[in-house]
Amino acid sequence: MKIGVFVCECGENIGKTVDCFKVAEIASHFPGVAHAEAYKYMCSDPGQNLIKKAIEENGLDAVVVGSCSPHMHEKTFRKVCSAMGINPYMVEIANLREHCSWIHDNRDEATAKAVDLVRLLVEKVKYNEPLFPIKVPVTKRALVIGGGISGIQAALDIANAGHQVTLVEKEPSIGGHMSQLSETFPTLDCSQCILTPRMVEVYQHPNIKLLTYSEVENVEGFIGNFKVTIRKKARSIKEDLCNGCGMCIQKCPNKKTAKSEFDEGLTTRTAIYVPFPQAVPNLPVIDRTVCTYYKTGKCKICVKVCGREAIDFEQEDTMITEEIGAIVVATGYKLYTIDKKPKDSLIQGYGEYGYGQYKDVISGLQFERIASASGPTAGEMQRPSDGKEPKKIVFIQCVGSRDESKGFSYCSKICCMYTAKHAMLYKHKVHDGEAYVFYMDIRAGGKNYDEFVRRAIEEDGVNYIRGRVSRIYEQNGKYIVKGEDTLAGLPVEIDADMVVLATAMVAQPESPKLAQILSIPYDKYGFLAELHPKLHPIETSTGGIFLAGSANSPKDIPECVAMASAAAAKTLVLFGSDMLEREPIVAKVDESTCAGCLYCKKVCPYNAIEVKEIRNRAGELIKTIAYVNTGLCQGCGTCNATCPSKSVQLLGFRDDQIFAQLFAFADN
Amino acid sequence: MEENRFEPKIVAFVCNWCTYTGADLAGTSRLKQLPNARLIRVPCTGRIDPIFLIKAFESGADGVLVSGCHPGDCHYNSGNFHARRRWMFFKELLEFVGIDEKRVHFSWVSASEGKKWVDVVNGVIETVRAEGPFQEYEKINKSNMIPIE
Amino acid sequence: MAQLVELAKELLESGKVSLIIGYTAKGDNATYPFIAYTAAEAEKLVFNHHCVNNLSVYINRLDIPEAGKIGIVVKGCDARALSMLIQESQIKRENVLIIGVNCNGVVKDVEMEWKKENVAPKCAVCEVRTPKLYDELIGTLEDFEKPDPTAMQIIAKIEAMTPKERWAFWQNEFDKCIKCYACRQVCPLCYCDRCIVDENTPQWIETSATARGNFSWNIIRALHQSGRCVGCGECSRVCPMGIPIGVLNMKMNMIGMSEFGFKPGMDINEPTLVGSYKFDDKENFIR
Amino acid sequence: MNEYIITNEQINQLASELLNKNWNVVAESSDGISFKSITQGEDIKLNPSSKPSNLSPKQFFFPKSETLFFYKKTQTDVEIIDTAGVGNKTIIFGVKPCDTALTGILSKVFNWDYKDEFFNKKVENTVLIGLKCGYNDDDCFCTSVGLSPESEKGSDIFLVPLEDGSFLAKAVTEKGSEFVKENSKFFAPATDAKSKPVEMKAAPQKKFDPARIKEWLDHNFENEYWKSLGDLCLGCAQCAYVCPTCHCFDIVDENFDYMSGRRVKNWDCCQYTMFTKHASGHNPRSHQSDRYRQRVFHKFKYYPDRFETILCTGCGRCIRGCGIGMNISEVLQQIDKF
Repeated sequence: MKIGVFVCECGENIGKTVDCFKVAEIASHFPGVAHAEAYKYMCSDPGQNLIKKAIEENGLDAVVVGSCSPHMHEKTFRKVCSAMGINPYMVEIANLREHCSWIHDNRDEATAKAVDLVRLLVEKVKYNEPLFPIKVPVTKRALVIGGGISGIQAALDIANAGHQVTLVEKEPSIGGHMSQLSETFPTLDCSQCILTPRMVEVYQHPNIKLLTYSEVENVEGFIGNFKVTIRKKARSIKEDLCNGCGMCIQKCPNKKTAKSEFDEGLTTRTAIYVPFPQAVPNLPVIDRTVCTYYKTGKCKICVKVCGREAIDFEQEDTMITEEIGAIVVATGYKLYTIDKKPKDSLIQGYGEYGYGQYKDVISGLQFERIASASGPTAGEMQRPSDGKEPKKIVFIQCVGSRDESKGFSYCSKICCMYTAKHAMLYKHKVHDGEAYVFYMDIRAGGKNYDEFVRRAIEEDGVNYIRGRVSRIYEQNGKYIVKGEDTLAGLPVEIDADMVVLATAMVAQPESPKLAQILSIPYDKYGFLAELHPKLHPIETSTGGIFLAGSANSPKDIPECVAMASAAAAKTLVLFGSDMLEREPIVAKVDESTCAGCLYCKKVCPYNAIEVKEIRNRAGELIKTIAYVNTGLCQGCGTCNATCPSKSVQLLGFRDDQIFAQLFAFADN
Repeated sequence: MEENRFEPKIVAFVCNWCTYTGADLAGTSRLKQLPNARLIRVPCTGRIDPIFLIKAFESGADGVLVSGCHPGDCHYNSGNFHARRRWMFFKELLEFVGIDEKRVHFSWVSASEGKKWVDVVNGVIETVRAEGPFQEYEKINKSNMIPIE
Repeated sequence: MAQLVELAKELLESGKVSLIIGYTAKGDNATYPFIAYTAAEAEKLVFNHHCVNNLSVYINRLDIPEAGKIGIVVKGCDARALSMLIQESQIKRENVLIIGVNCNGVVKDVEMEWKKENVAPKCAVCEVRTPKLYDELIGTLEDFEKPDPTAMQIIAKIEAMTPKERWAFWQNEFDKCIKCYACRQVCPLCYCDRCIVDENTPQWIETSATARGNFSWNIIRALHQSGRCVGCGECSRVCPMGIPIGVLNMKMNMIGMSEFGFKPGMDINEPTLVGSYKFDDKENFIR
Repeated sequence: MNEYIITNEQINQLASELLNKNWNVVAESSDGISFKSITQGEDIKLNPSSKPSNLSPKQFFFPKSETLFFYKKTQTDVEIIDTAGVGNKTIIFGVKPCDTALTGILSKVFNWDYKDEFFNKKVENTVLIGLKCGYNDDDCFCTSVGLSPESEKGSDIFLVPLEDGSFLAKAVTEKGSEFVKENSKFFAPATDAKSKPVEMKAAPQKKFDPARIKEWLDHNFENEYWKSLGDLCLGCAQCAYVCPTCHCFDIVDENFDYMSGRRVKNWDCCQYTMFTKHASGHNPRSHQSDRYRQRVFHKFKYYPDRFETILCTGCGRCIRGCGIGMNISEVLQQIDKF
């Protein structure tokens, strides 16, 4: 093998502390090295040409470049060599900048170390083998999990590009939290007015298969080739027969037992119900936990009034299997309920605010419903306890957010804005009312956001008090809010008629379970983790699975929509080709030596190890062994280290390649 | 290098995504370090076979450092969890057969912990320097060079 | 042991098993592994204090073609090895019929006379005199005088040493090793088609029986047994050079117990120690 | 007459003096496991009726691991550095006849074509002090393979214990005579007044006839009997490595670093699966029964065919050490009955 060594001075970055020409001179005497030289800027055009020329003149088979971190220019140099017919995996980068010249002062020491670093990789590259991208076919159908604004946007974008989409929503209707909102900041346009047309578009789109009241049960396979099992929960309604007339709902005698999820528990709903009037699909569902028939075996009034025999009490959950190429996860958030400490929660809770105890201490979403024209009060500003118009109202921000001691350390991001919106909406409806906002900081970064907050303060006269509320208690029909104005340095006490808590956005409680099904990581709060916070905010560590919306972290609507479109774009990039090329750094099993203990299968984070049976010509089973699904393997090598007989090797980082570096380290 | 000071040879096995990148960050931040460590880049701490450490000692290392992503940060989700179990056994075994714990070090260094990397690597080098050359292992390495009865 | 012979004959005659791996007597004291294929051969089966061998080693090493279900006689400690083999996909549970024996202790080596000084040290700390896994259970438990837990004492002695003393102790022991691999071959859990020591591209462990090759072989063997070894003690017993290799395994087992609360082969439904993890596994040794 | 008298004390003094002269002095270790170099003369305690050590003294002629040469790579070439291949002068005390015979048996295979200097030089450099054997158990069968407790084969000097506690020392070889001459102050010429030899346990009975065995082996390679022997053998190398005559070896290269290393000869064993496994994966001796048959054939047919010597001294070590009770003596007795 003829190896070329190219040492880059990186201007002065390396050259100042490392004598690059000396490194090249020494390297030229290493066994196997056919050519070695140094140059000012190896990554520049002249530098690249110099490498190309050397490859051609010396007939090199492998290249070691001593330069900056491989994370910087590994791809660059691989491309250069590839253009000259050297397999890109025959190129190794010795990190002479970040790991040498920048961290040492002494030129002799740094030069000696640089020689070592180059020697280690010269030895490694001798054991490298050409690797070729793994090609896998792509199924051009996307799965979108979650039918909130993020899921809707992603589904529409992908569908409009001409690809099939399956949209799965666990609730009976799509729409998500956005459908509950009254108006949206910073424009104060009506949430439902802008959302419902999109919901209908989804419903009517020829490329979208909508599965509501359904959940993802299992995901197998890998990028471009997922096999997804979806549980379609029993609605107790024959969807093909129901025409959504609503007679069953009108006649259902069971009107008071269930709290309306849509109205955040401020009203009740019937046992057979449609979550809200604009629901998509406009199909009722029977809540079996409250329905009289399921409890006593009697009633069946809905059956009697249904003219289309669409009620089916015997209906069972069905399993649907879909072949999927890419998955967009848009499962959204939940509001943190603060009445008592949730089980297994990281957080302590805010018992002192009396949420759940005092009817007029409500959450932000409950306020949205009260302010909404479609809400329980038809948009009239009435407090839940007695329906009176609150004349004094207190908003408390950061309830659960940014609170290491009692809540979560993260900022829920949207509360500053929606609290300003709430205060504004209140003032628009109750002109003589007083609105107070307790805040820690105002975070109003965003287009027209700060202007919006200023408007609440300056035009609508909302009183902003910087400080925390220590306690809320009831006294003579009023809620005494005790807090501190930290700017004035004085204690504050307000006798409010109603209190609105801007509670933290938290991850869906099922999100860790879903993450496990999808084999994607999540953070300690349960938010799904992106591959890289800056450069890969949409991708997850599992190829072909993308994130959209607040399933990832608290986000407002425009961000959710943008992220959803980005996830759609990522999906479309994937669908842009028929075959997918993947990094060939994957594990490989030596079938002759594998003893089939399958510890590799146990440790594989990607379920990439499958079991294969080896049979002789007569068809008798000789042994069962491990087999790597290269579509799933991500190349971590945990199997390699675990395998007792080293029958599974991680290509590109095989044992002999590591050992070669260690032997090069030796100095006997 | 100071005159006559023992310069230990350290092999550091680091994962590509956290510690290698953390060491990159230390470089980008121009945080000065002692020059004794040689990094061997592997994809994940899960890839690091305990036998690599033995090979390192066989190759004349005076000390070994193994470093990867913090639990929960692993690029491959759980590689470092499996590695952690493996190391627990291996470290106890090495101690039991008489390899001083001061020669074998483990750390979590994330991609953002350039400073921690410097502290870890310098700490390991100084600890091993204080221990002196690994004469015991050197002796058994040399056992191959003389005929044995 | 009439009960064993009756059962074995019934199993072989009815075709429930195609063979039974058991013990047969030889001379006054010794017993050796024995395979009964017929009811007549089953007459030769015995079980007594000299049944030292861990027969589960034969389960996936028999040179016989797959001939239906295998019957096997196991003590409690052997049954743990069998559990591990099932967990490590070496045999399917339904392909083996386990004849568990209530064990009243065995001697250190097959030919030894049954008396307190000769009782195998593993019996001192045994918790599985009745096997945890069996299809048929025979024999009754009787009290016997427990020996000193010598392996524990050796571990305590070694732990009290300084690192340099420990190194010297083990170098002296490993120096004896002739690399005959009797320890490996006799171990039920060393079933690899190609042992890592036989891997030569690249060479993981030097095959030479020199100080360096012996050190890496012995500790890597112990490492590969970590979280798996069931403590049957066969490796120490067969070592012609008298190296206390089982002590290394026992030390690793103690770590499995103290750090992870885990004992291998006690329950086939539990995850194996290697191959599973917990978020809160100990990491106080990691910076 | 080449007969002398030497006492226990004189043996100890002799050993001390040789140690002072930088000789490698070897005797059975007190734990009964192997022969070892000693550091002081008093460590020698000859016991004719002790059980043979677990490991034979074969390793002093054919070490378990022996460097053939060192190599050093340059950029384009490899440099070979020869090893001396030979150590100090060696003397081994108290070797029983079933072990002394090993040099004679092994020198045939190490000299039939290629002359193995490593082995020959070691034999040349070693003085073997044999000792009449007073041990006999079920596993001993020296008399069946043409040896006996008083066989002097291979000994340079052969010791016979006398009733007064001293030994009658017979210089068997020229090397032995030379050695006595050089160390004459420790050897008193034997006179007629010497004490009587100690009465010792009778020699083992003859258990089988090797000539008959060979004849049967000549015609029964494919006999069904072999099949039944493979079920229990686990295929370790204990039997071969403790054996005084097993001599298979493997040659491997070992790296010291990326530039240098050594070529080394290590013990190997026909009982390993890997011993005959081809690179293709095919294994001509795929079953343990094939491998066990090979062991018997090599010792009692192939070796006699080629060298007119049985490759076995009847020491019984392979039987005593076997973890699962494989017993070559019984196998041969069985064959003798066929």
